[in-house]
Amino acid sequence: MTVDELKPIIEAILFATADEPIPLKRITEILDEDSDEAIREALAGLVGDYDERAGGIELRQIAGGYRFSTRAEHSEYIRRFRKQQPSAKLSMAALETLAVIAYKQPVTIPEILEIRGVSSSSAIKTLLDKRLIVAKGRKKVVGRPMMYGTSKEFLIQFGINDLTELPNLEDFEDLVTS
Amino acid sequence: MTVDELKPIIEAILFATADEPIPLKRITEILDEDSDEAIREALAGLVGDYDERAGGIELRQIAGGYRFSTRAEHSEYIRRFRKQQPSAKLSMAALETLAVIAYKQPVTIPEILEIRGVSSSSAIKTLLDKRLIVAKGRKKVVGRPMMYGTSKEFLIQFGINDLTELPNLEDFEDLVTS
Amino acid sequence: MPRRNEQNDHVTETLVAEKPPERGRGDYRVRLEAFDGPVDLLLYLIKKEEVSIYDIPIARITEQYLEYLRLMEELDIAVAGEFLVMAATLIHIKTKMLLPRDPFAEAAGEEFEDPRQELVDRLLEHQRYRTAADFLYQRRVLEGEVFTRPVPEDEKSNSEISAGVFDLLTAFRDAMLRAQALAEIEIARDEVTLAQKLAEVQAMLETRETIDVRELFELAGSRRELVITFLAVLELVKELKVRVFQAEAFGDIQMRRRETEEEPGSRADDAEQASTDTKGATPTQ
Repeated sequence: MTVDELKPIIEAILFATADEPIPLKRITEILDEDSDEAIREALAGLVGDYDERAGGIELRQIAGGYRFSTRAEHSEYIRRFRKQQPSAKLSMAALETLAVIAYKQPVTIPEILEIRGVSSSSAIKTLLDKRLIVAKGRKKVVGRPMMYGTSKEFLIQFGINDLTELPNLEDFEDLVTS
Repeated sequence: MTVDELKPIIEAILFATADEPIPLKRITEILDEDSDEAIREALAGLVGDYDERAGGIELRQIAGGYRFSTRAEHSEYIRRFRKQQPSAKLSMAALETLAVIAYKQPVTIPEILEIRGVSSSSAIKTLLDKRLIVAKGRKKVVGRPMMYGTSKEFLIQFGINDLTELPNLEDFEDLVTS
Repeated sequence: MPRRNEQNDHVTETLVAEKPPERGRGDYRVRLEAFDGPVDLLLYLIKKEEVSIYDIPIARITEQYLEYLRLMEELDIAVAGEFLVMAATLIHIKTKMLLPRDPFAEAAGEEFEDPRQELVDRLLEHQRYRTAADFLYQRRVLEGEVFTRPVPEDEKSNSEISAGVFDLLTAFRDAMLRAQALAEIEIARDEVTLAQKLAEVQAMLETRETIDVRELFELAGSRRELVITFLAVLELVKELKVRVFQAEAFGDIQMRRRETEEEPGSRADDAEQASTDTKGATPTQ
């Protein structure tokens, strides 16, 4: 291939592979029909192109390989962006705890323990932080443990109007038995 | 900031957020001192720049957001590099069910049955497992059946920006009769 | 039965072979058990007979349709109710086609309605969705050739998932099933005594400075063992052998050996003492 044909291919490879710097050798292994000379030239060309553009991305030689990265001067915006990112994501433990709370509410921590078989306090903290659950008063039993239920935010994030819209085991069976 | 000053910043943000499509709104929230107009223009400029370069990367609108990705024509090399298999195929039944859901959403299981003429529950389960569809609340009819619609993951996996991009169902008629 | 299977395979093959190449794209070509619903079969017959979907020779197609049903029955392929409903519909249309048109209705200027109309509409709709499915198939294949920048490892490591309501239901069901499984294990399991548990925990403390209490609870195979673990922890705290603390509010509870209790002699004593106490829930001392 010509250097101009190689450039987009190498660019795509460097972009789509993980964060680690890619050594020249790995690229020449993939493009084994092309000369090392041409590949080296294409890489130099790409580095030059990105320098010239002076955009938000640069292609740098680092730790013996090539890697795309953002420029230091924009780090502030990226940091701001990451912070603002709403994370609707939950760990499996948190999701399961949320599920128990959603279906069994109002429910206390010992009751959740009984169902899940494992302590759920850190999951509960996560769910409280994300405002997916709220405290619903204390249960009138020994020790008066706090009861938890799902919040309005929970309805919003899971796209349902009210708790009756949660799927039940019947809906589930509709799907498995066919 | 000017559009030319905004471009590298937005480019850096989109690059750093990896595989997630970023909606315009989230960018305007970060760059809150800049006009939406200027940001929109900068984004359009970036899309245009990458198109013109015809390099290994493009900036696309997908699932209601902007996202960098490689071009289909270089997939062969990237796959070689990543040693990655293409994603699992969907069965014809699952694809047909997905088509019905995509065009008729929100739609219930009995409604899908009526259109397809066969029970589609196992296909629906597959689609739920693959996160291509989501529950969309219950229909206010007898039995309150669950309604289903397509997910953001559907848009991403099928390379669609929003549902209005789907061709009209009526347009398929030409293909049918021809 | 092997013989039947053989036969089955053979006929499936024939069906496949007969299928028009238009649908023959290897991957989603065939459901092994013949047809995906009656409409599917009907469309196949129309194509095979090379007749117009707008002018279906209903008698001929009905006959063929019924023949296929018989074939499926013969091969012991379960014929779903939907297939029979369609058979009834076809026969009904065929009968209506045989009736002479109502001359009065025609004279009154009423438009003649083709008995096949509803069926044709359904077939067309089905076709449209099939083409839409084809379209989706192509989109997905194409999109599969596009790669994005992978998320850096450090962001991915806390393996989070974004969930929908059905994920909630699944998670809930899993937890309930697990709780049930635990109850079953409980019956089968040899019962652990408090003394054994105490010794076990103390042995763990020998090798590790800090133990996550939750981790201890997770080791418990039954509710009873859970309770005993809990009592063992209480006991250790009471005897000032360990200190429990939380790094943050709602954080996991950690347990650490008290360094002042480090004299080897006393620990051996305790272990002995504990082992004498076999089944009491409230040990002496």
